[in-house]
Parts: sequence; structure tokens; C-alpha cells
Amino acid sequence: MSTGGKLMNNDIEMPDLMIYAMASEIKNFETVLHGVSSPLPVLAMSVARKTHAPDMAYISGAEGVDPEVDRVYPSSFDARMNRNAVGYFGLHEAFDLAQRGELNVMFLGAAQIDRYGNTNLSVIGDIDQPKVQLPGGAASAFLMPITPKVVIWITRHSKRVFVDEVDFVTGQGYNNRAEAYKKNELVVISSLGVMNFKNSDRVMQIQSYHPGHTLDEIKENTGFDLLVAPDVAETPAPSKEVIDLIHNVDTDGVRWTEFR
Amino acid sequence: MSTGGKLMNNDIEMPDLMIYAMASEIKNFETVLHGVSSPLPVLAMSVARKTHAPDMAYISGAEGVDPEVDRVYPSSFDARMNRNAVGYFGLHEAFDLAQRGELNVMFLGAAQIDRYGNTNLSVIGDIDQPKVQLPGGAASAFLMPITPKVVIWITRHSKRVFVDEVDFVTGQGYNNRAEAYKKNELVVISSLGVMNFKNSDRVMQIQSYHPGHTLDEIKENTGFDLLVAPDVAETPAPSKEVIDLIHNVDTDGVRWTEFR
Amino acid sequence: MKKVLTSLDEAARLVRDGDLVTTGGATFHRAPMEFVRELVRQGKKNLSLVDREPAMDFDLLIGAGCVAKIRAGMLAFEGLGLAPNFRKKSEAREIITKEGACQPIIAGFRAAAMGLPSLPVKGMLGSDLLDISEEIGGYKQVEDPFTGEKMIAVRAIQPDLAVIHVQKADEYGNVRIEGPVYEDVIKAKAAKTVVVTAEELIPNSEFRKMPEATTLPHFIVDAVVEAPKGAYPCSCFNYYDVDYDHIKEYLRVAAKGQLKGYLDKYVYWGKTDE
Amino acid sequence: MKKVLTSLDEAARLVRDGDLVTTGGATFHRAPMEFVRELVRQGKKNLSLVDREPAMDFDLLIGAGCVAKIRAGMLAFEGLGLAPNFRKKSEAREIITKEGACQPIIAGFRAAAMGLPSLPVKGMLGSDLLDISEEIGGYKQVEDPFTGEKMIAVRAIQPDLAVIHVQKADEYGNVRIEGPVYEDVIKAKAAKTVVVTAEELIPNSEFRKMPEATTLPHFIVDAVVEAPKGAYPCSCFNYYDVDYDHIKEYLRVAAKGQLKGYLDKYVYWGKTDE
Repeated sequence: MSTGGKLMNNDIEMPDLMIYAMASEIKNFETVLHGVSSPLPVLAMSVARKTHAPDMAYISGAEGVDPEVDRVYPSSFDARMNRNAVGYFGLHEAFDLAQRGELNVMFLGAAQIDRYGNTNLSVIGDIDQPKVQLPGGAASAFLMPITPKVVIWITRHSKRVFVDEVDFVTGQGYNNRAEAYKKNELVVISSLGVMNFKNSDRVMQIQSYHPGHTLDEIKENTGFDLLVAPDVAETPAPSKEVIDLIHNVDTDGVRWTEFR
Repeated sequence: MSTGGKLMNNDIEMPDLMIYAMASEIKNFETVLHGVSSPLPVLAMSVARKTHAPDMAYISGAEGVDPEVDRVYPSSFDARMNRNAVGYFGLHEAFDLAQRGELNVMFLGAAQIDRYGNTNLSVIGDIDQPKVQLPGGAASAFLMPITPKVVIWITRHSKRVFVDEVDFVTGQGYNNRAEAYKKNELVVISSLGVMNFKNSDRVMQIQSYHPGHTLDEIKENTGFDLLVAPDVAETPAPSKEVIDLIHNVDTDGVRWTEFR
Repeated sequence: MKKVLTSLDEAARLVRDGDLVTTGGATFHRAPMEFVRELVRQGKKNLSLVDREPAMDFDLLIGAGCVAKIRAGMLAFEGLGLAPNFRKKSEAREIITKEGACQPIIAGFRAAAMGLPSLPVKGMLGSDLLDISEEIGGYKQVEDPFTGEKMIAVRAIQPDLAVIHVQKADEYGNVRIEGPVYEDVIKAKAAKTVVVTAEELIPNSEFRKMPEATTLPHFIVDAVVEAPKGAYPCSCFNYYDVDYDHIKEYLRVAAKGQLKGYLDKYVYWGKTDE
Repeated sequence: MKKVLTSLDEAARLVRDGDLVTTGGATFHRAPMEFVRELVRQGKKNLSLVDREPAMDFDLLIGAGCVAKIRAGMLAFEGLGLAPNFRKKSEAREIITKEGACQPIIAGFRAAAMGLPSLPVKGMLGSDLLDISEEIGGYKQVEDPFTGEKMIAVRAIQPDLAVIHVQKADEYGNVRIEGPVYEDVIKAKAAKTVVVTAEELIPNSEFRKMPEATTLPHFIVDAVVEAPKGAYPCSCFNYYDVDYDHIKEYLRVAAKGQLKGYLDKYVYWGKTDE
């Protein structure tokens, strides 16, 4: 498997930058879960624990608690990623944790996302006559409104993904959330920047642009008007140490899967 | 601990006779649970499995599945009674089994019982000003209406126990059951006989009188009018083999506890 | 305990056309692939399949024409790609796809496992998934009787049959699962009939030596089949890892619309005497 | 993982007067007796206690004057007799007794463990127990939103604190329970604060060698206390059996109204420096 060429300047590869940005969303002592098809979250959680969040609780989609991940596999449920886990915790138990409000951070994907943070992982076209049958939203509809922080990662920032209106609301954005769930935080980390919804209208705004990219480039590749946070800045780049951590764990380059 | 004198003629001790009658309520292949404070049910289940019901599923209140009970203890949750169990099955799992309709037989106690099979294990006197605070009904209110067969064992057949009206309905008799639950079977095994409710009015009737006892004796010790089943007969006495089984397991005579 | 050991052929005959079926494991891990292959060989029709996050097991059944309806939280081949037959037949409306979300599907299984007609979940409000009506695992918005909190009640999902591939079983149906258990205990309790395929049969005495390792007691299980390599090409923890190359071959063949060749080679080969 | 190892004294200070508390184990097995004795020594007041089938742990707290309210499915000393202090103080109306039934109490814990405001149960209909109103674990008759079936909804029971005595733990709060688990996992998930007292502290590396034996992961547990013989005179599976003679002595003393002597001998002795 190719470990890919340089997709960014500064000699920082895009997966590494996204993984570092995702890791940065995790605070120490937080309880974090990853799900299916999640090599980037696996690596982000591993990086966070080895750097600024040594005391986080790491719950693997493969059910291991605090495993020592020493290799990444095409399946995020591969039990080899439970190596040296301290115990097992089933996904239904993790979902109970979410219902109790004790799961702090979850990583989810999206095939489409709109300005309110609604995500679509279900169908392109009409649900009863789909042009493209997508895989399904997995835990999105359940976790997006109730998890204190949900991080959506998107490896291809384009107008096909960042759309004016999603074809189907799989995961709920702020305009589709029940009142009780409005305060839970949503962060979008794409191949171009980091977006949040920290404004009075709860619409997407650019929090940071990745090194080598610009606000204009992000806006041009987005199918709706993107706001810009007052304190917008460049996304912090990962250190050599962090990059080595990623490359030493993901020797097979599974992190590149979603970028091809 | 004394293993007691002879309480019955025919050289059969009363616990042995009651245990055998209780064991006879279990059919082969049935799934059976015992609860707390249950030396007689423990022995009845052990006898059944070693005689006519070798394929029954035995769920211990101590959570062992199909244990080989070789001694009986004052606590029915004593884990020493899980010896050689094939697995563990928690009480909440057994209750789920009951809710699914897959728990076939349960043994329960009663401080008072009336003609409809209502049992009281809560208070003597008024619930808000009890004369006697009883221990509580444990699983009675939950299991009595939904378990296909509930066996109530009563070691002292007297007017104090078999009352015209229970002071408090802990476990539901037929007149207090929701319609959906009316068909579940209730059997009462006392120190004098075996009673059931297999008549159109669903009131208690004598199914059998124990060897050495009479219908009149049972009626005289009952605080309401007891019917008599058309096919009333003498309660079958346990064989020497069954008695030996009981005595070899309960060498300490824990079965006598409730008779003193 | 009664003996429930049987053949793969007999166990698969417990599945009737039109049944609601769920499979153990998750994506490529402990999927009951040998049982799935036997269902294909027996030519099952109109199955309804339900699971949280299935993968090749469901896609193969769909590709082989055994399936009328799918309900899943997600059905894909993880990093290897989309589920080719699921996608093709769903887009062609040859199967009915009712997307669930993971938690409601688990809640539906849990309700059935607990003997309850339904179970409430949080979240879900605002998702278009709530508008996808479904007889099993369907949704209703309710208010909690104590707090008034808006909840989504999920109807119980009671599969006609759950088939679970495990590491160890005995002839009575006692089961030991090693490593991740997923929802397999819940599914087994939820289903009307439970078939277990096992890498290895071990004596009952082995269960009695280590009762704390027993995952399912015998009275939950209706049939046990000895099936070494029964999850292949998926993984079976402590026995073998995923054969990612085999799965990629499946994807390549399926993408070219040549599933028949795959079926001949891996499903029917050596079993064509019937 | 963060270190949560602390002293018995500090852990017991997590219990505030008036708290709703539940204890692990069942009747005479893995009851957290040393923690209970510490609660007595610290002179806790007005506790509400809730459990499925407690025994001496609750009776001792009642006898020592720590308790205002009891909710249990059954509270007795099994074959050894009735619970003397529970009976006496309940009949004297010095404590409020709200009998639950086992299943609703478990369902209340389960609801809290699942993060739900309530959970329905079957049975119960027709029992006078439904008329005993209660803020926590209270009942309402409901109809299932799909089937219309009459069910009893049980309000979630979220203890302020659950204290569970276990065989093994590490300094981070990872817990290994051996033998019967009872509702201890459910209670730990249900409670706001979880204290674990352990026969033995073992290194974290031991948990990592056998993760399938981990009963509670560290993030569920708030405090760990090393407490050898911490269930005595109750049993701790694999460590010691019930001391039935000690419990009989307690019953004899309590029956004579001489609990103070028992407390001096077994609770305060050697700990009277405070």
C-alpha cells in the first residue's frame, strides 16, 4: 500500500494534519469513542493519549478499553487494535454512557454536510428512489445531538460534500435538534480547515485554515456561505514528534484510504 | 444443627415429603429458578434433576447454572452451592427470561395466603402502621402473574397463614391478576397437602393430602372454605432413593430451618 | 441440558424463506460466513436481515438473491469500499432498504431480550431516519411518564433466527465467546431460534472448570454446529485474522458483476452434490 | 486513567447525610461491610438505602441510627432470621420503609445505567406494592406505544453513591469481580459516585493480561480503597466464606437490644481515636 505523496506544502501530509487537528479536540480526562471505518479517529485518539491527554479514556469500536494501538488495520473493529487493553466495553455500553452524558467526544463521518451541520450518510437523491445508496449513518442520528462534542471529519472538502441542503438528514444539525440538545458542540475538520458553529445563528464558520490553504479556497469549495470566526487563524501544524507517532503506528498507511 | 425428629408417620419426615412434592412440579426440559431463603427449593430442584428431570435448566439464586449442589447453606446465595456450575446467569437476566416467558417454574414463599392465591410477605396489620414488618415479597409481585408455574411453599399450614383476607397483597392471586396473566398456574405446597386453583372460580382446592393427614385436618387449619379437587388423592411419598438424595446433600439439616 | 449438536445443513434448514434473521459479530469479525454460505447453497429467498453494522455476510446474501429487505445502521466494507451488492440492488429497488441507526437497532434487540414490547432511546429527534417507517424496530415519539422528556420508543426486534459464530461450544449449547462480544448475547436472547456455529467443540467439563468464561448458557441456544474456519474470510479472535485479500477479491469480482464466479469458487465448490 | 486510590476514611466522606446509597453484593455475599462500619463510625445520618436483597449491611446501618428510609425487595437474614433492627425501627416508625419488588428495583437501576428516565416492567399489576408511592423507583401504569400492552414504568434509581466490595482492583479504578456479579455493574453505572473497596490491589498490568476478566473499567469508578476482609462477616468469593456464627451473634445481641456492645466490639474497637 502506498503511503502517498505530499499533498500539502510545509512537508506535512494532509492525513497527519487532520489527525493532529482531531487529536487536539480531545481534552485530558475525557472519555472518547471511535466507531466503524475510522482510521483517522483511531490515530487521533492514539496521538492525544500519547501527548496532551494521557488520562483520557479510550473506548475502541473494537470494544477494547485503553488499548495500545501499534498498527492500524482496514477494519476499525480489528481486534488486533485491542492489544494490551485494560478491559472490554461493548458498544451498547458506550451508547448507554452517551445517554448518561458521560461520553465526551465522538468522531463521525459525512457524505454531505450543510451550514447547520446536518449530515447525510444515507442516500444521494430521494430516499425512496436513491441515485446512490450510501452505507448509512451508523450512530450519527443517535450521537450527534446528545454527545457533548462530536467531531465530523471530511477528507475531501468540496461543493459535493459541503452542500446548501443535504439530500437526507441522517445526523441532526443545529436547526434540526430538539431544544434540549442544542448546546452540544459540533466541530468539522476537513482537508482544508476546521469549522465550528460558535455563533448566535449556529451556522458553520471557519475557525482555522490549514497551512498552505486560504479562507478563499475554503469558501470556494463550499456550497453555501461560510462565516469566518473573529479569531480565525491557521490550523496548528503537528510537531515532528506527533508525525512520527502517527507514522510509527500506521506503518501500512491505512490513514490514506479515505484520501485516494 | 439438629436434623429433627419425625414429624410424620410412615417414617417420612415432613421436609422430605414437601421437597419431593415440590420436585414433582418440575417437568423435564423446564427452566427453573430459586430465590433467596430457599433451602427447600434448592433441594427440590436438585432432586428433580437427579431423578425425573435430568435435562432441566437449573438457575440458582446464587447465579450458577446447573451447579452440582453437594451441601446446603443457611444463605441460598452461598456461592459454594455453585460448585461445578456450567456458567453464571444473573438474576436480572433470569427476570428477563421471565419477561420473555421462558422461565417455566419459580418457587416463592408466603406469610399469608388467601383463597385466590394472593400472598402477603410485606406487613401484618396496616402498611402505614404495621404490627409486624415482614421481610418483603422479593420477586413475588413480579413473577406470580407472569411465570407459567409458581409454587408457593408453606411449612406451617395454619389459620394464621391461610387467611380469609391477606393484610396486604404482595403477590397477586387470580382475582388480582391482569387479564393477560390469568392463565399462569399457581400451586401451594404446605405441611399438610398440595393445593391448586384448577376450577372455574380459580379458588384454592385440595389436590392431595399428605400421608398421615386428612382432608378434614387441612380444612380445619385453613381460614377460609377450601374446595376439594374431584380427583383428590394422597400426596405421593418420596422413595428411599429420593430421601437419601436429600439427606446426602443436606447433611447439616438446613431444610429444617423453616420448621422450627 | 439436552444435546443440540447438529449439522450445518440441518441448522440452516431452521431458516425459512421470509424469516427475519440477524447475524453475530460486527463487520468483518466473527461473521457466521459458513452458515451464510449454506443459506446461499440452500437457496433461501426473501429473507429480512437486520444488524447494527454488518458487512460481507449481508452483502453476499444480497448478491446471491436470498434477501428481500435490509435494516442496518451501516452496511459497508469499512476502508475497503462500499458494499457492492447492497448498493446495486438497493439502487435498483430489488431490495427494500430501511436504514436504522445503531442505537435503535440495539435497543430493538434489547427490548426483545428483556421481554419488553419496546424500549426508549435518546437522540434521534430531528433525523429523517425517524420518517422511515418499519414494522420491526419502528419508532414512535413518546414522553417519559415521569419527566415528560421527549424520547423515541423503538419497537422490539425479535429475529426469527440469530446465527452466531463463536470460538467454543459444547454439544448442549453452552457457548464461550473470546474477545469482543458485540451484541451477540443480546441478539441470542432476543431471537426466537438461536444457531451457534463454533470453531471448536469442547467438553462440557471444560465449561464447568471456568464458568465465568461462559457467554451463553445452554438454555438460550437451540442448535450447535461445529464449523472450523466458520467466519472465514472474516476474523475469529484467538483463531484467525481477517483475510483482507480475499475480501478485496470479492469486491473486485462483485464490481465487475461476476459474483457467480465467486460463488462457484467459494460457496458451491465441493458442495454441488445436491 | 487517573489514580483514584484513597483511604477508607476519605472514601466514606463522599457520603453526605441524606444521600441515596446502594451497596453491592446480595444478602451475605460481597456486602461492603468495612465501608458500612466506617459510615457508622463517621456517624452518617438520614441515609436513604436502596437494594434488591440486602441483609446485615442495611440492618447494621439502621441499628446504628444512620438511616431515614429503606427501599428493598426483601430485607432479612435468610435462614438465620428476620432483620432485627429493620423490623424494630420500621414497626416503631423510626424509619420509613418503602418496599419495592426485586424487578422494579433492578429496572430502576437499569434505567439510570442506560441513561433513561424510566424503564417498563411486566408483572406487578394487581399488587398492593403499586400503591406505595415513592419518588425514586416510583411506578406508573403505562401502555406500550406499539402494542398497547399494560406495563408498569419504573422511575430511574440513580443513587448518589454506590459502594461495591470486590476481589481485585487497581489504583485507577479497574475492577475485577470473581464469581457472582449480582447487579453490581448496573449499580455502578447507575450511581453518581462509585466507591470500590477491594480485597486486593493488583497492578494495572495484570488487568491488561486478562482484559476479558475486567468487570468495571476505570472510568466508571470514582474511588478505590484497599480493604482486605472488607466484606467480613459476609463472604467474598475466592477469598472467604460467610461467618454464619458471627452473624448469629449479631442477631442474638440485636434481639436483646444490646447492639451497642456489638458496635463497641466490632465497629469502634481500635478506631476510637477520632
